[in-house]
Amino acid sequence: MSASAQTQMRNLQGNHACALAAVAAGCRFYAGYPITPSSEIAERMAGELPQVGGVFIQMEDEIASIGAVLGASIGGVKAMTATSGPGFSLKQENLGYAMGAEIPCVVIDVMRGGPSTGMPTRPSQGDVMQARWGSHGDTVVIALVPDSVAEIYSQTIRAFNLSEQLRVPVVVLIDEIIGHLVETVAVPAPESLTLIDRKWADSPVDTFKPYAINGDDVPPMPRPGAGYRTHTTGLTHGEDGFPTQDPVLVAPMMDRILGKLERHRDLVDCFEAIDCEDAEILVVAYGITARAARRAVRRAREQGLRAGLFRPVTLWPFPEQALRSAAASAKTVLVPEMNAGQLCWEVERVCAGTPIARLNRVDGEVITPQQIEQQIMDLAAHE
Amino acid sequence: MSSAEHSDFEIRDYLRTDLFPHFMCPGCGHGIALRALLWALHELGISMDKLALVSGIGCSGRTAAYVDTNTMHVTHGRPLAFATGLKLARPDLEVVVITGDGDCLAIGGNHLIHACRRNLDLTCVMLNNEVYGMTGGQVSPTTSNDRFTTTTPLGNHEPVFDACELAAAAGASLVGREITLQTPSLKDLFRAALSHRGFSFVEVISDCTEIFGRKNDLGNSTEMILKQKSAIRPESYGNVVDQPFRPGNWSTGILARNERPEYGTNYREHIAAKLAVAVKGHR
Amino acid sequence: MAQLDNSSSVAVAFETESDGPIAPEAPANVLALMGNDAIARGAWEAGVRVAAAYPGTPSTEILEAVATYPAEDIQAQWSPNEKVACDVAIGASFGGVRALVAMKHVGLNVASDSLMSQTYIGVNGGLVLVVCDDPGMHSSQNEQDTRLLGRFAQVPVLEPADAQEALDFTRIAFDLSEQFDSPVIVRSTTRLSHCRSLVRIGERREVPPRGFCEDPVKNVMIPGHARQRHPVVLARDGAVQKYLATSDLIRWERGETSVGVITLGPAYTYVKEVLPGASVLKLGVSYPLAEKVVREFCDAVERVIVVEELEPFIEHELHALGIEAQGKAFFPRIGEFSPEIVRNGFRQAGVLPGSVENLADAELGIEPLARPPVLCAGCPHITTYMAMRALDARVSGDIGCYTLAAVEPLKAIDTCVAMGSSIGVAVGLAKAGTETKPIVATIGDSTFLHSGIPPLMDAVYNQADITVLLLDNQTIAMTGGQNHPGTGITLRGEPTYRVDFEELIRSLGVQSIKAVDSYNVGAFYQACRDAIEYRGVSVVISNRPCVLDPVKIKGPSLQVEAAGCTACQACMNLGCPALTWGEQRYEGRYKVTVDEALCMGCTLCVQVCPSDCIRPVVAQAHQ
Amino acid sequence: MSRSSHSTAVAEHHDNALRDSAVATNVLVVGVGGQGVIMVSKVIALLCQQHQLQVKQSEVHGMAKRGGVVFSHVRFGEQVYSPTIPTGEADVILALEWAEGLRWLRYLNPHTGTFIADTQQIVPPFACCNRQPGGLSGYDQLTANEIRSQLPGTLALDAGGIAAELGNSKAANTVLLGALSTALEFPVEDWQSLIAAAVPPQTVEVNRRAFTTGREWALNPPASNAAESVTPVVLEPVRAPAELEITEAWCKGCDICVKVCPERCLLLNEREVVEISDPAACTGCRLCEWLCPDFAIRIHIQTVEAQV
Repeated sequence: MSASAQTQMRNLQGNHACALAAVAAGCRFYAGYPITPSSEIAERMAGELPQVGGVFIQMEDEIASIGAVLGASIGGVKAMTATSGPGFSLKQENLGYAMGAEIPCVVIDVMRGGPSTGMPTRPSQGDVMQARWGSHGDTVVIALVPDSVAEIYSQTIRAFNLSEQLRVPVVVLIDEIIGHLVETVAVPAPESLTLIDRKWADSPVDTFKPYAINGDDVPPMPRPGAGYRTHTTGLTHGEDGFPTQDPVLVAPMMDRILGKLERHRDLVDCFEAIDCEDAEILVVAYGITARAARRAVRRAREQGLRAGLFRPVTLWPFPEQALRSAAASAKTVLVPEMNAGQLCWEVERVCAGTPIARLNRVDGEVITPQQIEQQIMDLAAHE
Repeated sequence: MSSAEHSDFEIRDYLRTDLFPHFMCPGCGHGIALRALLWALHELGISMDKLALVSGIGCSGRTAAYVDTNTMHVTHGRPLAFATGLKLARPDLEVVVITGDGDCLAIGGNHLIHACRRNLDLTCVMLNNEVYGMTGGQVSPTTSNDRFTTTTPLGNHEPVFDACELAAAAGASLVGREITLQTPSLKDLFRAALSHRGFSFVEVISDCTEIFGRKNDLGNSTEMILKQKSAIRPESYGNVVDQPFRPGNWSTGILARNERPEYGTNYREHIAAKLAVAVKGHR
Repeated sequence: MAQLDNSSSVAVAFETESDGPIAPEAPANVLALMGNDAIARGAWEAGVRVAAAYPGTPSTEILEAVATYPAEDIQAQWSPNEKVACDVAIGASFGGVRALVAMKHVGLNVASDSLMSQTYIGVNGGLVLVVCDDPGMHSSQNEQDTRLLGRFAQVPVLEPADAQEALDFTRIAFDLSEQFDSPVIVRSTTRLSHCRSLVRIGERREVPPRGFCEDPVKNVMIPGHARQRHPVVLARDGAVQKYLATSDLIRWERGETSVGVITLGPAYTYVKEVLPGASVLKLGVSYPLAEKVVREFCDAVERVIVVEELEPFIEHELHALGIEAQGKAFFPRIGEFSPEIVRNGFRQAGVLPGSVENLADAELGIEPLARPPVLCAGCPHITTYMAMRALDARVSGDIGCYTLAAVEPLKAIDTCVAMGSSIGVAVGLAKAGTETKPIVATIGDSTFLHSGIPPLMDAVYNQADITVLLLDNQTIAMTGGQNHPGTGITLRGEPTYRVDFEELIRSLGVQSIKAVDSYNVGAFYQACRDAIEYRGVSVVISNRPCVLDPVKIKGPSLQVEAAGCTACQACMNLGCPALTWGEQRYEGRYKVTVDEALCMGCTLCVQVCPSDCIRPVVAQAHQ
Repeated sequence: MSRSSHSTAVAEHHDNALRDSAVATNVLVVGVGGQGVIMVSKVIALLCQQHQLQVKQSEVHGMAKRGGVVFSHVRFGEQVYSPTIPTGEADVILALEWAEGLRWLRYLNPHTGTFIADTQQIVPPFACCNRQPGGLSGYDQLTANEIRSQLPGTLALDAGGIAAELGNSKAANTVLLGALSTALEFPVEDWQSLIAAAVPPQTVEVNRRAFTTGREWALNPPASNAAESVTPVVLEPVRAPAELEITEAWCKGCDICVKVCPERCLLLNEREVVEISDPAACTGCRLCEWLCPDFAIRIHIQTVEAQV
């Protein structure tokens, strides 16, 4: 088989890459509601899914969309929805349901500017905290932040894998700029992909406990129709899946669910650390901002400054350990974000004691390499 | 109407008996409705392995858990959305939604009308007790006028939804209503709904005795369930006596039926046809 | 041969779909009259000017027949109860005209308070009480013998044996009344009142009004006057006896002398039937006894046998006279006589050959089908008592159609004593303090007006915690749909003031009153429950009119869709005569069908059917 | 005994009755309230009156009209005493309903009496008491053929059916009068004129035909007797009584079952839990089972097959 047959170089828009990756990852159900700047994902899915025997449906709203996705996933089909800020807000309750009931699903949030309806066609990174804390109660969620079209492709596939593997909702936060960016992507051959399916229950029906706490943080899922006849609920439940408010039963279950990502850091964590070993000025950036930061850090180094870049790809759970070691030598940490300051608080917490500088932009424009470079220069000058 | 005898229906074969007694209040009509549903499923020979019950939030939402099948107790107002995904993903499953008047018509109203419009092969069972029982008795879209609830302390002045008219207008291809008192009729209506290819909507007049009944002085459980008769007055009973004897005018039985393409089948056939054309055209 | 004049005829009304009577070709002065019609005719012929009554089987038709005579001849009215009717007649008598009051035997109990004083006063215009006994209790709560009350009141009791005598004796009774200055009782029985036979009729004799007689000692019964009147009453007995010694009212039919039969009333006809050749002394008057004739008769025969229905009244009188006579040794003291019972009695007495038959013996192996009277199809009382059953109430019932709710299938009445007793009984039950169930009195509209008002007043006055269900079906249904003050229509069909029950009850002090249509099962249940929960006296008025009277209410018939019927037979608990078993079964039990001809379309069965399988026939056709 | 000789026998008997002034002719008309028993008996009474015979017609008013037993004694002759017919002395029993005819059969003169009965069955609610699975109606099981084997002169006809064929099922009583006319010696034209005067004008013609048809039927009953329509209910094997099982722990005491039970065999005990008070009364109708919101009641119905 020729190399070209294995990997196909394609010029793809970020949103299209996301859709293609989802299909490649085994997604066979998409439900969504049109919203700028994510709509191309739905459009592409509408074309792709029927060809692979999947189902595309445009629902009446975003709530219905995530509901349908969860329904499909309960049915055993990998499912996804895509939206943008306002729609993402609407999905939060059901995302919480997916967390509590441990239903795999992938939600793409192509972030756009501003609170409320904001700037639908302009970029921002305003949803990063919503992705972590958007739902009520304690949440457990994975958020991935690709910085390129190629990474949209790979992280979308990874999103499905993680979701299936850990039975958590996985949010892929895409900057509007990348979503609408057309880049060349090396699309791997399907057979070369590592695709992970959730564990299916195969133990005897009589004794099966859908939420067993037995050391394995991720219990196998019962497939409807296979005879398990289990109950799925958003209420706190015992190992049998039925509602309970007994603290003796609730505590270990919450501990398992809320702690399972922490215990699977090896699977979850993903970051990029550039020139961090000796970095005195550490830039922590993600998404499109990281691309600007990468150039800024390179320019700073070229100018003799000991600058480094830490780029979380898995934003949530936050790669604390990795950042802490990346920031070991840092005297200052700079957090440029296309928001009024969100991830900086998490960085400040992790890098406690190290001064944190912020570079924020909420005017619908991207942060440029020059801005970051300038800030690095300024920080260096102040030392 | 079915005249099949009942004797081979053993409801406990269909229940998660270890969860009993259930949590519903004395006299709550939901249990009766659930029995009729299971009876209909039994008569149709639908395997509990192939059934999925999707329910929302509220007293109605809690009923599904008592059935020994694939049960999903989802978010408030969203069971139809979940069921839509489930049915589309798994056409092999018989998907039934159990919802309440608030769940279905208020918070879930949008989902209802679109589910009706699509005509996906779902059966939606709306248990109408005219009140938000689980939250302590607030007004719902079906609360009759002048009824007292905790949020209508002076009596309800809001216009009321006729759920069946709503569903029919939205395009549900089978719409029916029945009262719990008429269990066999309710069973037969469920049978019709379950057998129907397309979206079927069944409104069950179910009594909330402990909260709504008490607040409105509607009598004890027996009186309330007997009064259901007063609430239904199919047109055919009109002028039977020289003056109407029932204050209500709820029709019962199958109220609307149309044969439209079922969403899922239509989707697959439509796509297969288009893809075939595309491939042909490509050649 | 002449055509009968329709207007003057009370005879042979051929009750079919066409209301017009058939005029048979027969002598104009001979009519086939029912006993009650003959009594009315007799009263009319006697020149009666005022007649009053409260309906009661078997006496009801008397006043209905009286009302067919011109109002200029007779003032005829329904009164709210027998005592009022009696007082009205007494008043008319005071006024110097002939007056008639009719009632059933238990009605005389109600009226007896007046009678017991009136017997001292005597009469001005002739005063006749027609009292109809009901041996066998075809439609009564007891079978008391009016002759005992006649003796108690010391008024003459006339006993006709057939319709001809009913007419004749009634006419004579007025003459006797005036002649002996005494009220007179004409005693009928069901068999006489409701038996139709040929009667030779006569003309009305106008009796000039006498005008009021101002005689306080005679007319005002205070102790001082009454002491003067009592001896007069005693003397009157003797005078009547003396009259009877030569009266045609006592008839000696001479025959074989081995046995002499003393008999009276319809029993006479049975005696003639089975013992045609015997010596018979037919007594037209049972009180006072025609002592002289009786002694002569007894002396003339070897053995005296008394054949009389109900009490051994004559028999004991004979014993008191020292005459050896037999009667109740052979003839039952209970129930109505028949030729075979009388024949059996004579066999037992050895008068007739042959062995005594067990009349209960079924021949041909036939078990007679139980077909008890039931509430009509569409009867509004059905729901009333379904509710009482559902509410598990202790129900004191009353007299009316609804008394049928005491038996299967409604079985919802715990006590029934007498007209108007229900409310008082309920008060007593409440005062006893032993009852854990809610105490409910159920009483019909006319029964309430008859004698239910004072006890309701008592309940309020004495603060009893009871509920009263006033079953206002707007007619006296039991006796065939007569009017009363609550219907707003008189005996002659003229409009008059209509009692407003709610207003009346409120004025008695009842605070909780609710009127509801008992066809609305749910609403009716609730009204009853609310009333029961009310502390104190509460009244629920069921205002659904009788399905038969005064007009037959008939909606589209209903039918059972057999496919949907699960044979629970909840509808059969209504006891509706239109419901019966069909041929199909469900789990071995019969499904139900509706007899469309009997069905009134009341939809009560529709309302209790848990399968919703009962639908109107008409609507079915449209489907 | 052949039909014709039977008719003759009745006629002869009737002639004797008219000749012997001491013996009255007795006709007992029976049926159910609302059927027109009184109307039929009045027609006979009027005939007698026309022929200047003594007549007594006796009935009971009051409760009888409410779906109950209705009977009317008609006696006529030169002299009539008793208003009621002694048992065993009825010359004719005219039954407007089958079971009512059977009820009064002991009044029929066993030697010379004629039994004329409509085969119509009016099964009262009271006869539908045995609601147990396999339970039978309390309605008489005797067929017309069984009766005819004991009373050869029996005329059992489907008067309603005959009348319906003539176009008006309400003319059933006139069909019966037609049959009756063969047993009493009154001129046919007197019957007809009385009936014509009695019925609504627009139905005179159909009633005339109904009378004629009934009369012809009785004079010459068809070989295939409509009496066969009176057939006993087929006996089904009686099944085991229903058993009611109560899961006390599930019962919340809402009381619905107690109140809806058609047999009234349930109660709430002092613990507010349902209890069966009269197990034998339970028919297994399942109302309690269906309407129990708590699934606490189970009905077990054993079929015969299951028992085997």
